[in-house]
Amino acid sequence: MIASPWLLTLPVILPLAFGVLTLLFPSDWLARTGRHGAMLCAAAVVPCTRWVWQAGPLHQSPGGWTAPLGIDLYLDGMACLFLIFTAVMGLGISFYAAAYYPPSPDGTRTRNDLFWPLWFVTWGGIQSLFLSQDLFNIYVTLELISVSGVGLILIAGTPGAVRAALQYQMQALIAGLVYLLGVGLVYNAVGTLDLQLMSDQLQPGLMKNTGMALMTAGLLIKAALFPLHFWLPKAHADATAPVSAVLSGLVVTVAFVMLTRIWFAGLHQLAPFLLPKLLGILGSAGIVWGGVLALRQHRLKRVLAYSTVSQVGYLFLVFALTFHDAPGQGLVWTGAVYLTISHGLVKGAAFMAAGYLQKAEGTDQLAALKGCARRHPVAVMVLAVASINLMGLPPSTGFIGKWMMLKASFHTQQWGLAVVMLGGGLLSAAYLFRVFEQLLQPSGPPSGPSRGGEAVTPLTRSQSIWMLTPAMLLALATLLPVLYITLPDALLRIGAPLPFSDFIRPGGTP
Amino acid sequence: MPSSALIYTLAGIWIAVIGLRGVLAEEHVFRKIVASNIFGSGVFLVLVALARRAPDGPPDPVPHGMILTGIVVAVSATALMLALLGHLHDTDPDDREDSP
Amino acid sequence: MTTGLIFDIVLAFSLVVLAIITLRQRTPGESVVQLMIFGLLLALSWLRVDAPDLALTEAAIGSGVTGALLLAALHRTGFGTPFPSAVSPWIRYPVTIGCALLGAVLSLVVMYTWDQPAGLTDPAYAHLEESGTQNPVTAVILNYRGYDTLLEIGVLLVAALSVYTLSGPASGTPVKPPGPIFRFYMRVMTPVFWLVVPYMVWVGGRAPGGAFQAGALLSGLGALTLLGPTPWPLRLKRRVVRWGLSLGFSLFLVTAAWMWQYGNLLAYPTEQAATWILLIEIACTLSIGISLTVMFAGCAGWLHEDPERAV
Amino acid sequence: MIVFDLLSALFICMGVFFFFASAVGLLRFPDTLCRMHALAKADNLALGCVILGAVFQQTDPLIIGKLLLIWVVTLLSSATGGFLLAQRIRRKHLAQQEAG
Amino acid sequence: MSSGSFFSWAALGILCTLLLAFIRVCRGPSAEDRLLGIQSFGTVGTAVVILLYLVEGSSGYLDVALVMAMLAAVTVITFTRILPGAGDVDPGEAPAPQSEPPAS
Repeated sequence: MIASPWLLTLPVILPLAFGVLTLLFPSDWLARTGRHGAMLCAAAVVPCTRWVWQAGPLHQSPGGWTAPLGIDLYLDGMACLFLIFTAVMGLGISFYAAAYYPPSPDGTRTRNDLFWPLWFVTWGGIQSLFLSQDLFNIYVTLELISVSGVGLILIAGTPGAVRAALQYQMQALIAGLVYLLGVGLVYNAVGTLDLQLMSDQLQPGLMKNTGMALMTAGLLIKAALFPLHFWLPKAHADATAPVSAVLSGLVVTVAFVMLTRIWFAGLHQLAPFLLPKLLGILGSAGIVWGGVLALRQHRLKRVLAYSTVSQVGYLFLVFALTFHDAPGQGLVWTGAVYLTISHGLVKGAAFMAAGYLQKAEGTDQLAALKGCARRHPVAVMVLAVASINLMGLPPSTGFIGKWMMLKASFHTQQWGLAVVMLGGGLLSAAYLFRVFEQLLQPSGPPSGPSRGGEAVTPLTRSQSIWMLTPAMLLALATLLPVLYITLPDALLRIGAPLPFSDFIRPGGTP
Repeated sequence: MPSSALIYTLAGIWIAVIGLRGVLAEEHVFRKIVASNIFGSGVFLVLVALARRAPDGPPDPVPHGMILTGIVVAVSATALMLALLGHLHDTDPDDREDSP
Repeated sequence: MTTGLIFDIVLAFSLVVLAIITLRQRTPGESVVQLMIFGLLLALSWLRVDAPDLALTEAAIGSGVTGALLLAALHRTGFGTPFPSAVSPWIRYPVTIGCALLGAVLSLVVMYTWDQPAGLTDPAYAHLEESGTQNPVTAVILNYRGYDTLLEIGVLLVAALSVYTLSGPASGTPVKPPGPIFRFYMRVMTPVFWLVVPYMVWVGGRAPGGAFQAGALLSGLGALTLLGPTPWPLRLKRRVVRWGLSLGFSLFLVTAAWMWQYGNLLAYPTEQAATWILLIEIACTLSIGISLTVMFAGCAGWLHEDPERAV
Repeated sequence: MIVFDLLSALFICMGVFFFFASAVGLLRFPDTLCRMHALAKADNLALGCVILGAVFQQTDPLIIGKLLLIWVVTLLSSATGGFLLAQRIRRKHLAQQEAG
Repeated sequence: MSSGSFFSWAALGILCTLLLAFIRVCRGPSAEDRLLGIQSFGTVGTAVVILLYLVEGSSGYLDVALVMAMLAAVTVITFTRILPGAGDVDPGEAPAPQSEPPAS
């Protein structure tokens, strides 16, 4: 079987092309173009999935030059899983955004219309990143994603959003440069930018290690790990809802996925004890810190944003859990991937629901949302499903992920991490119950279209449907793997760079 | 005897470090922007000088290409931050401190 | 010790000192001035490590365009307003010590591993024949690693769009109509720019130069034009700006996708490589020039004629 | 050829001297306009000397043309820039006189 | 003394005069003085590049000099054209001349 030349590049080129198109089209075409474009972009992932499923991993080199000189794209099970995840999120966000941003009354372009080009470019960048196998290409795509993220935040147009965008851009620039310095050192040590070729060069080497450490530091800033998270909550909470969904649902996962890739391309040989411990401690601190701050917020979107800080902390525990070469290692990785994806899906859904409430009620102040459940039952239900995931309660993927990691922490006898994980679950329960306490009040404040000083235009029926359906579907998607849990797991093991476990197989449980 | 590439590599490292210190330790956004520029220049200088490490023969063109890309990315990021800063100044008179 | 080495030591030392001085200035204006000088000296240093391509870019961007951008932003935020007092020593000293440690570690690492060069010099030169250009740097950015450049032009587009997203009341003092001397300067220099920009693009195929440098020059011309004859506030037609911004990127995108028929994205057939690379260089030049010009206007606050209708 | 080499060396030495003179002027003259005077004359003359010195080393007309273009462009830029700066300084003086 | 070495010495000499001009930039006192320093830096930098060209002999260096010369004016022009002058205390009150007086 010969792969078509566009197989791996189409998922990148198509969103970029739609980015240009939506920049040029007149305003009243945009919602439709956005929806159709999203469907096409998502469809571009289907052939990739088919290929991986039937023929295994695939290398392609855009530019026609193979790895040491050119850039290689590499599609394996993990990349494919994340492509599917991106496509699903992309579909949901696009349909939601098409309903969220109202068409301008006289057909002229407004600032909202810039959402589409920026979002499609972000989409293309994320797909490119998941496929990339080249250290410098990763730098460029990371910058592409951050800069378009800044633009997306700016769509809100408030001074708070501008300030958040400024901070976001500053951290992105610095993180990118730190990462780039690391890439330069690694390149000078091993003479290649390709991840796979780099991991073949087994001898650690001083310069390579230093470069790896710098790259890790850069990615940690991008991933918003605990002491470097300062920019995240403002940016995520002050943006408009579709943008929050993009940033919290998709963009946050990106740096983590890249870190795992680099980890297995040689990072794990470097400082085998110190670095994982450090990441574990920072992750734990993030879980607690994010949770505590989420408890103190008075706005729904702020609560969700701080919850992202907390959940990102969980992901980094994975590095601490695997440094013992214990038999349960693979379990941790599978768990982390499940957790990443489920967090992305539910955080996207939760921000969509929060945006719906904000639009319907004119504010996302918790106090003003009293009794919302009566008026907007579906939105609150989405939030409920999301909460089940965030807390890590049984029928959800979040539970599966956290359970796997918990189990690994027992295996490696890291009781401290186990306590933090359980405590983090309790914390998230606390801050989410605080939200629901308000939402589920039997009676709210006197309802009226304008509250909090903002004039509210009532949502039309079709607008509500188009906004809530994607949110609901994304939230429900996290419950699916309970039925088909072997499917993603089987996909993950194709061309696995990570030692994914075969925990499902009978007798395979360590 | 040290080669000129080594001299510039070391200079680049210290320029980068000075810039990084500026970004982290300063509060004023404009100074941070200037510092991030210096940080970037230092990083680029390190990479270019490292590309010249081999004592004879031409320098390695791959880092040169990387840095060309890096310069353009850095200048666009700088421009974006400056535009944001100016905008904040105009629209939000309460926020003249410029410290986030 | 040769003269060249003395030159290098003096230059490297002044660069480091200049970096420190730049960050110790009292007002934004002073630090911008220092930064421009720093950029100029940096361009000199890049000549000394055999990177004329980068020196060209740095001469254009580092001392020219960046300086103009910073000054344009300063006319809104205040050129001479002193920086507020320093941050608390509890932050300053630990950060300084940490950064110094980092610098020491990096220096030691570099010196320790100095004699083990590794890289792609040989393959890059070995395939130069097939790449359609004689300049190895152009071969890297437009052929071997053209995919990076595609995404990077995307970064530029997105950055310009982000600047364009801002809206608000027009700000800053109006630019006075140009006087006779400045008008004369523009009349002479505009053709010179239009001569040198295509020359840069063309020369990139055989010697240092190419799209990035040409684009930076073009943006210099753009900035001069905005400062000169165009009345203030800048009344660029919104649609024109949008098309202009997307022009380079879409040209690049279409060309890249066209190559699918030859095997892969951006996989130029060897015998036509020179033509395609030239096309893409033109796309990049336009994209960089127009994006940076729009960003210059954004920094100066000239994109804000109509709140809410920024685009 | 030796004549050309000598001429070239002479002109470059003159260039260095004038650069030095202009730098001293820039440093020692009492006010901005005087300094500008030192700069506008000596600096451009010095660059002209250096370029002339370089021209004597060349045979390729394209390169000679490029060298001369550099000089013309510098003269033009420095004249315009100097004029704009001087005008600004003059306005400042006038404003000060009006105020005081 | 070989010609290359002579040019290097000349470049080094000019670099030293650059450092002299730099003192002026640091001292100021007015913004115009600093800008003047920048303009001088542009010219002197161009000269250094030309001398380095004579040392190395690669024609790309001349393009660097050309670009430097072309963009040296951009910053000064930006400065004078859009930054409110220290003399125009309040542009609203002081009737700023609407066009430049003819050069004399």
